[in-house]
Amino acid sequence: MPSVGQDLGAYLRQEMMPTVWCPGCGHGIIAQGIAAALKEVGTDLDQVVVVGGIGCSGRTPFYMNTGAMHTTHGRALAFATGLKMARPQLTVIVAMGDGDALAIGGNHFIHAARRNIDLTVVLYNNSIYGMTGGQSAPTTPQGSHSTTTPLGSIEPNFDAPTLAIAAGATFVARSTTFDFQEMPKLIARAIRHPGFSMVEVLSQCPTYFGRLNRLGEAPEMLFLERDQTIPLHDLPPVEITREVLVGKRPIGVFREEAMPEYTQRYRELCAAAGGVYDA
Amino acid sequence: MPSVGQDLGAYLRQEMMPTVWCPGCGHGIIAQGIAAALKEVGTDLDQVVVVGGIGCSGRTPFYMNTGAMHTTHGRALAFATGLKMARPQLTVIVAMGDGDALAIGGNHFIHAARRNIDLTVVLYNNSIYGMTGGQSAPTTPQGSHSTTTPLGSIEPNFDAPTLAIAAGATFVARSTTFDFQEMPKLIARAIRHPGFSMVEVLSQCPTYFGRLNRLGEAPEMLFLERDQTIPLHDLPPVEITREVLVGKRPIGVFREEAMPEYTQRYRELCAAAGGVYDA
Amino acid sequence: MRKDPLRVRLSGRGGQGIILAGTMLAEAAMQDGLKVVQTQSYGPEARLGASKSEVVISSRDIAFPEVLMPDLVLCFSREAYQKFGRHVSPGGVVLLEQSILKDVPDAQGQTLPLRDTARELGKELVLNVVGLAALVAVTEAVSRESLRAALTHRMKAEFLELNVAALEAGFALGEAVASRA
Amino acid sequence: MRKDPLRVRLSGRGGQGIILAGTMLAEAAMQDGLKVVQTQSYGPEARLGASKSEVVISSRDIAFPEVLMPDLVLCFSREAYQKFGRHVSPGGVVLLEQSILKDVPDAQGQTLPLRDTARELGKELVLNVVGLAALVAVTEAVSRESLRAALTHRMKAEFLELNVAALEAGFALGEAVASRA
Amino acid sequence: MTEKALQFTQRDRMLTVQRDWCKGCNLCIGSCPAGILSLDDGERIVVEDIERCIFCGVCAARCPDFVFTLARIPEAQMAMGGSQCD
Amino acid sequence: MTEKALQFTQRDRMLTVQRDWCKGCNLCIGSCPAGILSLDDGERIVVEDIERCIFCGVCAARCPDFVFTLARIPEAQMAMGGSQCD
Amino acid sequence: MRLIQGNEAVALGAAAAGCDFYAGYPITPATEIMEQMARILPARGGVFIQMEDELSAVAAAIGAAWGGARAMTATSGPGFSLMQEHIGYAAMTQTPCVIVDSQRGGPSTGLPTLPAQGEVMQARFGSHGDRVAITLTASSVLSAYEVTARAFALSETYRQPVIVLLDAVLSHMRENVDLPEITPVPRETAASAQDRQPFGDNPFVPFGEGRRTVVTGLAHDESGLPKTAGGKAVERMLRSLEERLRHDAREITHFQAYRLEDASVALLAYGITARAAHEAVDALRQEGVAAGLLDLQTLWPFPDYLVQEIAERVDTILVPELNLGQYVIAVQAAVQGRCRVVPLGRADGDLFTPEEIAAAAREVQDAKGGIVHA
Amino acid sequence: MRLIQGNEAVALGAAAAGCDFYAGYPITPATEIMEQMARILPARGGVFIQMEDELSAVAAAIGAAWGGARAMTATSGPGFSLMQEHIGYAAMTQTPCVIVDSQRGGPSTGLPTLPAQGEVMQARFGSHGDRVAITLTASSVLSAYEVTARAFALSETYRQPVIVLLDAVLSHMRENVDLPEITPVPRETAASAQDRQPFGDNPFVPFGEGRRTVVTGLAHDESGLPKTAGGKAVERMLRSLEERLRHDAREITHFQAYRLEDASVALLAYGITARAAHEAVDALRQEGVAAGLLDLQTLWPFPDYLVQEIAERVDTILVPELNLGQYVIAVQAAVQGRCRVVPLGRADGDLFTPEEIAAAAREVQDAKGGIVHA
Ligand SMILES: Cc1ncc(C[n+]2csc(CCOP(=O)(O)OP(=O)(O)O)c2C)c(N)n1
Ligand SMILES: Cc1ncc(C[n+]2csc(CCOP(=O)(O)OP(=O)(O)O)c2C)c(N)n1
Ligand code: SF4
Ligand code: SF4
Ligand code: SF4
Ligand code: SF4
Ligand code: SF4
Ligand code: SF4
Ligand SMILES: [Mg+2]
Ligand SMILES: [Mg+2]
Repeated sequence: MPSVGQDLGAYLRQEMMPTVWCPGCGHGIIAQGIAAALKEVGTDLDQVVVVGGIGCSGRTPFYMNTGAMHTTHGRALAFATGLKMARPQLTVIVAMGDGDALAIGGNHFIHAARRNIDLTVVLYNNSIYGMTGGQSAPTTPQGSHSTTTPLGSIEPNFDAPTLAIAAGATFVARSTTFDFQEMPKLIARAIRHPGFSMVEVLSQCPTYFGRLNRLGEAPEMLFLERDQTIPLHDLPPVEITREVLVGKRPIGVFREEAMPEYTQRYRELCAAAGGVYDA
Repeated sequence: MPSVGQDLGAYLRQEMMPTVWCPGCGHGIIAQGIAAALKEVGTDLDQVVVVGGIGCSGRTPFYMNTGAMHTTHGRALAFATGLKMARPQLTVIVAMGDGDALAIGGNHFIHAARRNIDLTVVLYNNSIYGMTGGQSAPTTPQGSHSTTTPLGSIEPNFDAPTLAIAAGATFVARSTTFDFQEMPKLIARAIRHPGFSMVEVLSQCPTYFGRLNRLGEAPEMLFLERDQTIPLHDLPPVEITREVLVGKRPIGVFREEAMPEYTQRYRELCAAAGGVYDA
Repeated sequence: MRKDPLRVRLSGRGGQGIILAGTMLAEAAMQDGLKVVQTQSYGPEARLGASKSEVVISSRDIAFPEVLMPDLVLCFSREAYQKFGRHVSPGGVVLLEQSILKDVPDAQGQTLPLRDTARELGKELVLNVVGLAALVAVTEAVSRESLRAALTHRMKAEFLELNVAALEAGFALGEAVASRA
Repeated sequence: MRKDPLRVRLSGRGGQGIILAGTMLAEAAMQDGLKVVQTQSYGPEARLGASKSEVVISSRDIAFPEVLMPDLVLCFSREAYQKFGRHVSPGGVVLLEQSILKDVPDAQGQTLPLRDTARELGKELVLNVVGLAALVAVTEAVSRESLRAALTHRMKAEFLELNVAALEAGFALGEAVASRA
Repeated sequence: MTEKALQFTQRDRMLTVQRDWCKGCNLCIGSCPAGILSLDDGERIVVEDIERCIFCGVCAARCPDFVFTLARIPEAQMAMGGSQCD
Repeated sequence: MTEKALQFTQRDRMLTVQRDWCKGCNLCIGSCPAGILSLDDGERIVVEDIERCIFCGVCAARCPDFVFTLARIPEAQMAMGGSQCD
Repeated sequence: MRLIQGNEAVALGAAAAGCDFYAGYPITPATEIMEQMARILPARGGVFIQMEDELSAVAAAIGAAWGGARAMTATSGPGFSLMQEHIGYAAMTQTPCVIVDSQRGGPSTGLPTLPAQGEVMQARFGSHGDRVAITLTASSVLSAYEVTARAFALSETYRQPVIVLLDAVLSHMRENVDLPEITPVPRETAASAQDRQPFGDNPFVPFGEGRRTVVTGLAHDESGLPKTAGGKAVERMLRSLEERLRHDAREITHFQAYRLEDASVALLAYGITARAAHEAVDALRQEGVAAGLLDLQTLWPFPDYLVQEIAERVDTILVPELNLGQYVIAVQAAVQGRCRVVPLGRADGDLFTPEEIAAAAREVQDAKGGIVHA
Repeated sequence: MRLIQGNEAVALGAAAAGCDFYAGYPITPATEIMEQMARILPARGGVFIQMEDELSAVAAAIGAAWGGARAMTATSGPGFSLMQEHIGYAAMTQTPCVIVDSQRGGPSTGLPTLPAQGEVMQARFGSHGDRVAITLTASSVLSAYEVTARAFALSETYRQPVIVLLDAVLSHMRENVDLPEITPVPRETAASAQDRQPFGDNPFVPFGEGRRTVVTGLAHDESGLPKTAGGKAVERMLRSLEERLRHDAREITHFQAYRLEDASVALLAYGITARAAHEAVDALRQEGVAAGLLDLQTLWPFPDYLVQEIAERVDTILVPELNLGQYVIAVQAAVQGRCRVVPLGRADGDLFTPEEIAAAAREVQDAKGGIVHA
């Protein structure tokens, strides 16, 4: 099988194509990464549900040939938590935008991480609210322009991996849409990880973030991703401070740790109570 | 002036006494700590607003002889953010329970921290939901009993300082109700800190957490606080990992860093736009 | 000569076990083959304030669940007496913990040393059971066997022995009053 | 012989500047001293799908804001033509970007090389201005001076020069059609 | 129903005890270095022997219910011969 | 209105191009090592000279719109003399 | 015969109806439902989870339903307000689930330990857009048990969220009851639903059973796909549900009619208030006032047929409720002048006493006559 | 004369009314209000802040009001659902603030770019407990400007949250308008309010002006203290507000009556739908049908007096609205049989055309007669 550009036809919901995404939007590359990861992991697609929030990114479930749940803005992880608990044998992947996951959905994000429940979040970080037309997000770098920060944002941004680790996530990684070889592999690793996993993928929104910040078209933005990141080959988490990296964002795996997973702990609780969970 | 037991009469709203709190509840000690801190800082009480959420802890504003805003469960920081932005000269202190701040209110907590807005959160952490009668909180230690974890909690708990730092808080400390000398000083330091500050105070809830976990009455619980914590005199944040401390929670200041404060940055933004904020 | 329906109000401070006492009374009445409704009321400020638990006992279906005018009243604390203890139906019975008299010298009702009795048993916490047993002994609201059964059903095993003692002490107290009357 | 009210529908793909064109047309009509309502419509799936912008121009107050049967139609894309371009009031005018004919050979309306003209000017983005100007030249929906003023008002300074060129090119295209007719 | 607060003075210090706010939690009792605090029959705090009080204020710091207040009497008032505090 | 996807084969590999999903973003074009991709007049992708294609799949990996699919033709089918894929 | 609390009855009713998933967030006076479920479910291998707030509690329940669970959550006013977005989502995605709201004094934090009936209109109109949610209420511990079980059954039949309204008194009240056995409504298997579309009037098939359904809160048609479906499809499906509910109104509507046959004054009451109204009827009858009671257990869809029928026969309908006059608006709208409709509201945290209701009834009786349009 | 968009008019109307605080969260079709405020406010030294969600957006606005600001937020359906808890809090704490909801197709995510009027009942009943919020709506860009400014004035006068309902078409529509000057309502100074209680029918005094008010969503009385005040105080204050609103109904109620004098069929429409209804009236009149229009700008408190007066004079009131029949319920409840009330709903994301409304009016006209009670 060729290592890039494999046949993902069976993983895609063809009748929903073409996608709603703008020309050059990075989200399609991430969606493809999820499909490739699913292929690599080899799970029965009947037992996979891709859950999305609301946002351009949140449309991902429509394009995956799996169970698909397009939920509400910010709450995808809460739906996914119920789904996973009710049927723990499902592989549940949660596609969320940066605004979706970290603005309105920040609480569900940290709580799902805290529980260490076996969900895989793919965080589509395009530094902006795409779907609503280019407002600032909690990931918008300070100084950047958006329609709600016409003079440049005055707010510091979240660093998603730092937050995820602080909250308790046990697999945390970052990649980019430039990195088409690593990104699907990281997602696959995240899916295989038994516990809460999060892969942040830096994505380009040429329509808004690119245009408002004069970063060029999609190809230029892709190269910026390359230039503004630096691979951290499995460095221990202690080293991740923004200072060290002089403006570059590290990519790679920040944390990968085996900790008791939530549905597993729940199984043990039921056993102790005399019940059989998920027989 | 005696260093302990100072005359705080002017700082208390006498007509609301006695408090609603149970006998031996630590919350009154924290409230007293806030009063003492206000005295130490010396702010005009007309220019102070104590904002509370909903919970036993959230009742604090009623007992402070300042402006008082008792809001909704989990959202105190959102109200406080609007209040502070509208009238930045106010000193705004936010009294929140652990459930209030970290369960339902987790998102506002991380976002207020991210903005580094000059609010002081006093987090009353009694490891449980007191007001509603002893349900588990995101701070309930794994294995502990509550009315919703009758067999012991299977969820890992948040570490509030770690989360606050990851989110961007610039002054982060922890103390206990045992520590009646340090605790008000930390709160005073937090109030003086120009930026988002958080002092977590470990508090005893003899009525629920104590009873359900057989920890004895209030005096016993106070000594447990002493025994289960370890002072960390201004260690750098890098050292704070649960492992290092073998079951003891560090107390002291975890982070104190000068970073541009939000109302100040907003002031500059207005100036750049030609407006005068807070003339 | 028990009224039907019989309306009982138990009252005290938060933490004095009023609701558990009401539940046991209701359960005993159920054991006696009657219909019961037990309700309770406490304000958010009532951790130390007055709270009450009411039980309606009847041989027929009970529509309105609360007690507007009780036939039997039991009060454990001053606040409770002042808030809930002053009204009783004609011919009704009011039993008061005797220390209430200290604060409210003109309190109307039979006073009993409930708290002292509980303390003598070693734990003031059994006050509720002492009081309830005394009320039952005075009024025969429910049968003693049923109340014993209800206590056994509702009480955690580890506290059972102590509470059975409290129950019997309460019965004794109540009998003394009844014989006085 | 302009209709009053005059109902205009501009349509194209998301990103082709339809709404801005509608706004400029409305603004020009306002300059002409008329009342205007401009509305727009795009589905959530319409980033590349068809979107439209409608302008009602009248000397009197305008009640219903949308255009049910347009008097003038301008279409920039196939999808837009298929969705919005097929209806026009009797005597109405339909202007089509000529490449639509390739996909829809039986398309009804006057075709113009709008895209080619825009490309010749160096940026396909000015397609909307070329088309709008052509429409105005053909129909005299608004005065050219007003349209020029509207363009100056609504366009960012850095793009103004290019767009003025596009405007004039569009007028020229439109005149050619008008003289053909 | 509020009892008037008790006031005790010693040199420039005054200890005020608002007994009717006391909930009988025992927190102050074990902390008083002089060991002079206890609960009365109604579970309210009593200062048994004020003479032995060292006016340290630990009771005030420990009490969650604002029962104790330890204040310094301003020198001016001292000169006037005692407490005018309220 | 959907055009049938184009299919190109070379030994055991097949490149499928679903042209009508293309949005003309240019992302594939600069990445194609053979430099054989461009946009047509309608801003849709064209493979100019499939002979020079090295069937590397980079275009597929870069395209956000699932336009390209690079697949291996199973040996069995190869034996039967060509593509039966759909 | 057992002595149980209203909240306990809800938990037991849910369990009896096959509930195997509870997600919640504590709030007075609903908390005991959650605490009960925390004991009941693990022992049966069901799922109990305490979520971070009410938004996520109901979201988790909906997610769990799609995982094949019979799911519920319970809350009180403030939490019920927070759930409104997702109740709409459940309606749009045709997800069976049960939401219990034990009403306390409001607005806002209000009177957390005292009863109210302030959410009867919110249950119907609390979400943006037009969503339907069958809403039931109970007036006794036994009916709390039965109504909760019925809520599960209705949510299966109509594939919709079903709301159960309690109040602080009923939640905490104990009565001795014999709990009837309940058989959970069976679910169609994925296989039997094979050739049907996933939405519309078709069976509910959860994920993981061989079908890769697309679930979305966007406008979609019976296929679930939002691609081409516009508003027409949404409207069609909403109206079709409305139609089914109207058609089945007589089965869905549960009520108790008491001495209504020859009444001239009808009390229309629901929930805890119906109990005082019941006693009021007896008192009024003793005085010779021809009073009767319609004790409604099904609040929504509004039982037009039933109320209109009564309105034709009585002079006045008096609507006592623990709010400032909410459900009475729906009654007035349904009655449309067939008889007088008189509101009787209170919102101070107390129950109506029988005498208060009787007094109001006496007053309307005295002022008898047709509708007086001032 | 300027060509501006509905959302822009809202921003300008707010600014003209003295708004100096905006907290929001983006959502189609309300986002442009926020984007405008992001430009307007910093340049005036006012505060613009993008919050983390809608819960916090309205909370921040309420907090800001207590900081002395004239505060607003704007959203659309999903966000409006999320705001309900805090709208109740604002009501309970008598906090002046303005909430704009630009309605889009629902339920749930629904039809995000298409118009609807699905929140007219939610505006009234969306929060738990009994809260009141004056609700206004607009049908033109100019009225969007004026109504927003009026919302600020009313929120000052009654110390209550005021809701402004728009829809996706009006929000994005451009019209050429002359914007009138507006003078912000003056506020009493803390000094002049000195001897008054902080709540009830007393002036609003923010924090930091020398008064240490206690603000709480718990039951409280005019002093603000929750200590002894029970439900009686809440009910008293709620009823007193209701009373004031009823008393002032004629000033609060804004409407346009068009050809109603001799009408036999009255169209009762609001917002964007009123425009089609206006054209429908003209068309009907041309055919000889005596149609008229009541274009309501004040939806809540419901203008009983006005609607009842019309109901006395016409045969039928037809209520076209972009939902499945919501406001018509309130109309029916107010009319109580004085005339026929006929709903005309649609929820597919399209506007009613004038012809559709005219057709429905013709139909009711043909079926003329008294109320037919089926
Ligand atoms: C409750 C609610 N608030 C707001 C919105 C509007 N909304 C839709 S998507 C979105 C943000 C999208 O940004 P992001 O999550 O970063 O995803 P992207 O579109 O950038 O992929 C917002 C605010 C909504 N649908 N629901
Ligand atoms: C929206 C909402 N959900 C739930 C509640 C009920 N509630 C009140 S306080 C509280 C938790 C209190 O716990 P915590 O915040 O830890 O404060 P504590 O009482 O322990 O000081 C809850 C769940 C509420 N008032 N509002
Ligand atoms: S708006 Fe941005 S994020 Fe959304 S589809 Fe377009 S490019 Fe992608
Ligand atoms: S319940 Fe716990 S936290 Fe609340 S007042 Fe009592 S002891 Fe304190
Ligand atoms: S001041 Fe010190 S010595 Fe005196 S009672 Fe208090 S703790 Fe004891
Ligand atoms: S600490 Fe305070 S409340 Fe507790 S016993 Fe002492 S005086 Fe009383
Ligand atoms: S497979 Fe490789 S060489 Fe062939 S078109 Fe794609 S990128 Fe170019
Ligand atoms: S990357 Fe895909 S969408 Fe973009 S030009 Fe190439 S084929 Fe077209
Ligand atoms: Mg984004
Ligand atoms: Mg707590």
